Amino acid sequence: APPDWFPKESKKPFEEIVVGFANLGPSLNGYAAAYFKAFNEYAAELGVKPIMTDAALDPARQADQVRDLIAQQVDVMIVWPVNGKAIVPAARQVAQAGIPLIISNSMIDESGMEAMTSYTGPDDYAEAQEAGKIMAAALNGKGNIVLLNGTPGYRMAQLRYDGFMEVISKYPDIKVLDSQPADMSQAKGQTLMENFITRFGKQIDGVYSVDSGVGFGALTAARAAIQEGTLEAGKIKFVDATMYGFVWDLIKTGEYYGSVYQSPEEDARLALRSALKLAAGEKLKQFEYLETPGVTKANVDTISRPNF
Amino acid sequence: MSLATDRLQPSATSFDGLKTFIRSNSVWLLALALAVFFSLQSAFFLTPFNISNVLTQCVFVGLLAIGMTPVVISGNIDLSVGAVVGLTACIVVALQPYGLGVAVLAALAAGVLVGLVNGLIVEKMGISSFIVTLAMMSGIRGLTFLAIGDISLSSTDDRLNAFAMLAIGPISIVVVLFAGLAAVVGFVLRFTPHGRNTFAIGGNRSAAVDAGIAVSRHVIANFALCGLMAAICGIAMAANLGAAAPSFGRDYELLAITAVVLGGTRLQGGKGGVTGTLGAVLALAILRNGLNLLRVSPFYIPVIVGVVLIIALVLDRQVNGQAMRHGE
Amino acid sequence: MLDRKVDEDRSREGFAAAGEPLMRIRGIAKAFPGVRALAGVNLDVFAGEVHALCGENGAGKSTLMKILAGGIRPDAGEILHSGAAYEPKNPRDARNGGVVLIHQEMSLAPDLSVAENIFLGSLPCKWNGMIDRRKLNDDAERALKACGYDIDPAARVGDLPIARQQMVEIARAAAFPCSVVIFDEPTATLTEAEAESLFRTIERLRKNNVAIIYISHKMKEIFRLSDRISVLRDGETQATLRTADADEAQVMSLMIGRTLDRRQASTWKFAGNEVLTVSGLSSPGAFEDVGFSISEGEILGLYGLVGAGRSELAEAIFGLRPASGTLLWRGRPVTVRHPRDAVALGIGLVPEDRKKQGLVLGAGGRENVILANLARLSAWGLLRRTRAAALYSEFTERLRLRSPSPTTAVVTLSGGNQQKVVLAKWLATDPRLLILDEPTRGIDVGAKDEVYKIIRELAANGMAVLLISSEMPEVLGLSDRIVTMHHGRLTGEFKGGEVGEEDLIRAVMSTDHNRPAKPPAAA
Amino acid sequence: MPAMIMTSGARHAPVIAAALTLLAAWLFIPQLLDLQNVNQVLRQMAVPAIMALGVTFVVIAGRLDLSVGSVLSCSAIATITLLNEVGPVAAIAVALAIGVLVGCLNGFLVAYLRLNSLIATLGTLSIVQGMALIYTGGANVVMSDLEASTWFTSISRGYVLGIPSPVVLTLVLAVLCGVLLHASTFGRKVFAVGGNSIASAYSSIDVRRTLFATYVIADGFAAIAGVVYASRVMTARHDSGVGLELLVLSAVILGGTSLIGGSGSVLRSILGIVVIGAMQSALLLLGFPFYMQWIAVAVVLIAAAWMNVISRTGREVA
Ligand SMILES: Nc1ncnc2c1ncn2[C@@H]1O[C@H](COP(=O)(O)OP(=O)(O)OP(=O)(O)O)[C@@H](O)[C@H]1O
Ligand SMILES: Nc1ncnc2c1ncn2[C@@H]1O[C@H](COP(=O)(O)OP(=O)(O)OP(=O)(O)O)[C@@H](O)[C@H]1O
Ligand SMILES: O[C@@H]1[C@@H](O)[C@H](O)OC[C@H]1O
Ligand SMILES: [Mg+2]
Ligand SMILES: [Mg+2]
Repeated sequence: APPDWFPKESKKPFEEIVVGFANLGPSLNGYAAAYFKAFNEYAAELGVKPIMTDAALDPARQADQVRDLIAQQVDVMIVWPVNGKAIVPAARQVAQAGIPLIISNSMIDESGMEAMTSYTGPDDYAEAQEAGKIMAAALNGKGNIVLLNGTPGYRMAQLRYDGFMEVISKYPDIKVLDSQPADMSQAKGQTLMENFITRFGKQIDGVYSVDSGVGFGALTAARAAIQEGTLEAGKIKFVDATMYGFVWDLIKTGEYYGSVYQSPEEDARLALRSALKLAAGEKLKQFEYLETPGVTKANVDTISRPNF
Repeated sequence: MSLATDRLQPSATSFDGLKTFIRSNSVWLLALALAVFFSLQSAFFLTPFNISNVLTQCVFVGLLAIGMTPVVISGNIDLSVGAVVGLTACIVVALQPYGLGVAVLAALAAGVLVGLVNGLIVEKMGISSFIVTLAMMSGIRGLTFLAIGDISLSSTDDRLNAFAMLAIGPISIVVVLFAGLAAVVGFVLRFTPHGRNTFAIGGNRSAAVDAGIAVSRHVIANFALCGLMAAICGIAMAANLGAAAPSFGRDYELLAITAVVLGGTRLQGGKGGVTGTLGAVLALAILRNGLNLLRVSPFYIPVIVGVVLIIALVLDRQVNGQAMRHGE
Repeated sequence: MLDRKVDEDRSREGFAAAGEPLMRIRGIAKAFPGVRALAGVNLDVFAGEVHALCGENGAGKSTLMKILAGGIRPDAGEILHSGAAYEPKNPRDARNGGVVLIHQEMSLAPDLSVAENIFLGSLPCKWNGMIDRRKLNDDAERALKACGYDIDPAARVGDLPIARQQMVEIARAAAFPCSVVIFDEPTATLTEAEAESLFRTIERLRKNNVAIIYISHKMKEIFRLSDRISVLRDGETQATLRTADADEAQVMSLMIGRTLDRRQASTWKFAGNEVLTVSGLSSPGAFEDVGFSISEGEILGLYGLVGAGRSELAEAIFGLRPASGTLLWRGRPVTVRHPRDAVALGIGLVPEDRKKQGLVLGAGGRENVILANLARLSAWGLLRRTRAAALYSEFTERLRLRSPSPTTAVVTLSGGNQQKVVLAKWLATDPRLLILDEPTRGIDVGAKDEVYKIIRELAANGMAVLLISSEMPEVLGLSDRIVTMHHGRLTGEFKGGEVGEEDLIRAVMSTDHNRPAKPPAAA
Repeated sequence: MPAMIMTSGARHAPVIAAALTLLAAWLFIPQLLDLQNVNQVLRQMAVPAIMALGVTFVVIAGRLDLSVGSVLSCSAIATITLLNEVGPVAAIAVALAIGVLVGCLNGFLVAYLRLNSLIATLGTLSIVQGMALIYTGGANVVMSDLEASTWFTSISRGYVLGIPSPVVLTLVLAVLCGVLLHASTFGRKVFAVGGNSIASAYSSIDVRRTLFATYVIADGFAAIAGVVYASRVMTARHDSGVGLELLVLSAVILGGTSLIGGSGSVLRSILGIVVIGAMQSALLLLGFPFYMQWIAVAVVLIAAAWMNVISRTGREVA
């Protein structure tokens, strides 16, 4: 039976709706993996069978896969773009085929916005602003920070940088020592941080990472340096823009300063639910944002621990 | 053919004929088998839209693989093509403000230039092409990122994307262009001195040198051609996606080489051709498309593709394999 | 009967080196790192003469010819061709200058057609840049016909048997207008009948006033063909003789700098026990129902024409090729599935193609010698280095190997010295049965004699030797017993010393000579 | 004589290049040779170094192994997931078994089925990584107790006699490999097979078994590297090792091991890794954008290969 939020007057019976999902691939990071797991579980729970494709982070392949889904005449399509700009022509083809389109998690470029029916997911810019505020508060508006950014070319990385810098640039006493791409990879975060420590040593007061995966890599590097006496314990404030479970633990203990809550389960469920509604013919808001509150030791207990 | 009678036997049995056919077209048979299988499994497979889809999906890897074929036949390899795709895609988009013509020409020139540099280093410095192009792959990628940054570029000139979206009936213009280029390269390999010399160089380089063939020139020309095809791929990708990023074409070199080898071109050189490469590109595209239509979980696709790759290699060894030396 | 023919051909007896030479070579020198290959060679070659070039392995013959053909540039010296300075920068230059080299090592592209190979480097084109296939095939057909070869110009070269490939190589000489043709050991892989047709080709070229330089280690050919003989030793010209005035002994002593002791070693044999008995041995497509036995101290010659299947038989005995049938080793049945099994029994094989099968060319001599002896040189899996070094010096000294050092890459050694490295490798395994497949192919008379001496000595010490050879004198001169093979079957058995050349030839030829015996090995 | 000196000089090109790179870098960036930074670089490079040890065998035998990166991922995933359940010893045993198993598969494909090693190992790369993807669903596997410090965590984070423990481990393994490759009869076989596999077979060497063994070694070492990785990073994913195969191959080439096979050494491969590590560190310390490393790797790779060519021609051809 259809869930109660499903429109009573649907264009198509609930059971017959085919959802196509062209995703960028779980290879992106732990968040994406948790998202897909949740998505599949939710689909099973609802009794719908989505057609999933994995672009393995290749924009050209993703465009091909979107066309594969058009060929299968899906009723509604979700796309998590590898590249917000490169998805535009394929998105237009989706629109031409009369298929409603949801862009999930990572925005499509402005130029393709008319092809998109609705966006669901985080507001990356706002999230980064939130992280910026946390960092500014952690440093009392004064100090040196290093930035560990996301995958080069991935739109989210840019937004997470711009939003953060918008806030930080209001504090003339906060200086950015350097910024390097950590590829959304923990190992890379660790390696880069080790080099930052050698280069800047005790100058570093704060580390902003694109998400907890990268941030935890940086923390691991700092721990080793603390053990060796190169750094003082507790001096560096670690902040990132998407909280993973293990960082939730560390915020509780105080070793990690703060992060931003963003739930892959909510993200996935929102996308699927919105897709089904669209297929039924319901009108949606153009932007359906997730709640992304900032998290520090002060409020960590009010937020449930992410399980990824 | 025997020790004493070298004339081709006209009275070859029909079984021999079949065998020869299978031998030179094994990968086409694989493509055919896959197509039959998937059309039985999915009603969508043989729809015009999907057929045109599969053909379109051949184009990018196909362009690279066609360009790579002469390079491999001459006994070399080019690992830098994926990076060239990223570079030229960025060039053709970034230079649009100077006019589309300028942008396209600059991208083509950049591809040829990289090819020439590859060829020159290989020939004049005597370094193995695997190493040279491995280095170039890393270097070009680095340069592109350094020049463009961690961003993607939107195509501002709509003509580029509009061209890519043109179609003749259900067949995309890009496919037609690709088919034309493949025919030209195939023709050059088979019917021109450059093509035959390419085979000679890969088959026995010192023989080619001794015969007075200007070996270096042919090798460099093949690298340049390969770079040109990679540039065309980069332009086509930027056109098709209406955007460009330095990361475009990542791992495509491996996909292209896989297609070349599956197509029956010998990695040591001297043997092969465009027809086989085309068949392999098609077979791989059908496989991916079909698995998709069958709703196979994306998690399983790398495993299936890997297994099919190995099975195809094993089968090729069975039909085409060198007489194996016992004990070796 | 061959000899009579030679006499008839002596119409050119009066060849006189008069007038201007077509090619004048003066003071040509060439050094490779560590080796002085040529140390000032002088040579005059006249139009219309066959000029034989003799010399030990490594004397510098091939190097000199490669210089003439544009493959290598000399360090010093000058060459005049028709009175003008001749400095080819590459083989194309040389060919344009009318100089064609038929290589010692096969120089063909296996995946191209016969015609394409003949005209490699100068394929005929149509106005539109396409190859003119018809002209190509017609011209090739003509060149092949001119040499008397019946080969399909459209056949893929890699599909041809090795001897036919050599013919394709030779046909190149007839395909181009040329003034100088160089043959570097062209008959090494040809049967005598095939060699005959080569000689006719050479005769035709000579009549067309072409200068021919002919390199060979086969004295008989040299005296049969040439007008003059030049001898090279250690990269220098020793002498140029008129063939009519010279004899073999003279040429040989010029080559090696001493007179050869050609006395036969003692022919006394003790009647040993049977070492290996082969019966009903078959390998589809190669040989069928082969049976023979060989005893301690015996040299068993296995004679046949190229393609008879002798190498395949050797490979089967050595575990390199699957075969059915029985092998008895000292009376006990054994199975040999891998060369390891063969070596464990005490069998060694010196293969016919030393570069492909015999040597790791990039490695040093010592490295090569230890390869078949690793099991014995191992202590707890580690290589016993001093033992290895000792083994190497013992056997290479015995064979008088000339190599700058134990680690010098064998690729830089001359053919004869390379062959000695292979021999050393197998002698070091202390085999009870040594199979020698064409052990003297491409090696000079001096080295040949040494090898013969070694073979006799080994047999005298009780080793059984299976000698596979296409050279009749070799088989006749060395073997205690001879079996002949034709089309994969044994066709006769003869006692050494009681058999003549005609008997052997009869045994390896038959009327169905042209019947296909087996599919060629894929290249 | 001068030619001889130049020749032997060129033969040691990688060593000289390493020394020069370090010297130059140190002149500009004094911190580079700070004990702490040296320790750090060495610690970081231990994982690729251990992989390079194994890959050297395959390359000397004239083949390639592109699957080592995915073996590392699998091994690290196995180590971390099993650590909590069955303890470190059993976890490591399973991880190593995975490496050996993949090595057997590769060895079977390349040695016994005689498939082209580049494409065949590309196939196994895809299969192994895909299996890891299926197993983890793409998620990070994370060590349950991130703050624990046990002997397992000290594999990569501890010290032995003041030297970082992964460096000690790498050195021990390098000595082992050095002995195996340069002093054992097996090593001679590996070189012979790479130099001329047909002649090796005629010399009674079991070519197939030798080749097979090189893959077991390469993938076994990749699995060891995976354990070290797990201990160092404490989390892993199906694609943790992506890209390492080419980094490691670059290091091996940089060390002067010829891709044609038949030549090379363990020491040189380690040097190749050190050069790359030092270079990366130097560029980062100088504040260059990350991509500069890619360009630098390209330049160094071609330069090293060229020196190698010069040294080879110096020995053989004019
Ligand atoms: N490319 C090379 N590098 C180093 N040394 C070489 C090279 N080519 C030839 N040599 C050396 O030069 C000398 C002359 O060799 P060359 O091949 O000319 O002898 P050859 O007279 O043709 O002998 P053979 O009768 O065995 O063919 C030998 O010592 C050989 O080892
Ligand atoms: N088509 C071919 N291409 C390459 N090599 C070939 C071809 N045919 C034969 N050969 C090689 O030529 C050599 C001689 O042929 P084969 O082994 O058939 O006869 P054989 O009785 O051993 O003769 P011989 O010992 O006199 O050469 C062998 O090494 C064989 O592998
Ligand atoms: O929004 C997501 C981010 O928060 C996560 O960490 O990585 C993937 C992103 O798309
Ligand atoms: Mg010679
Ligand atoms: Mg033979």
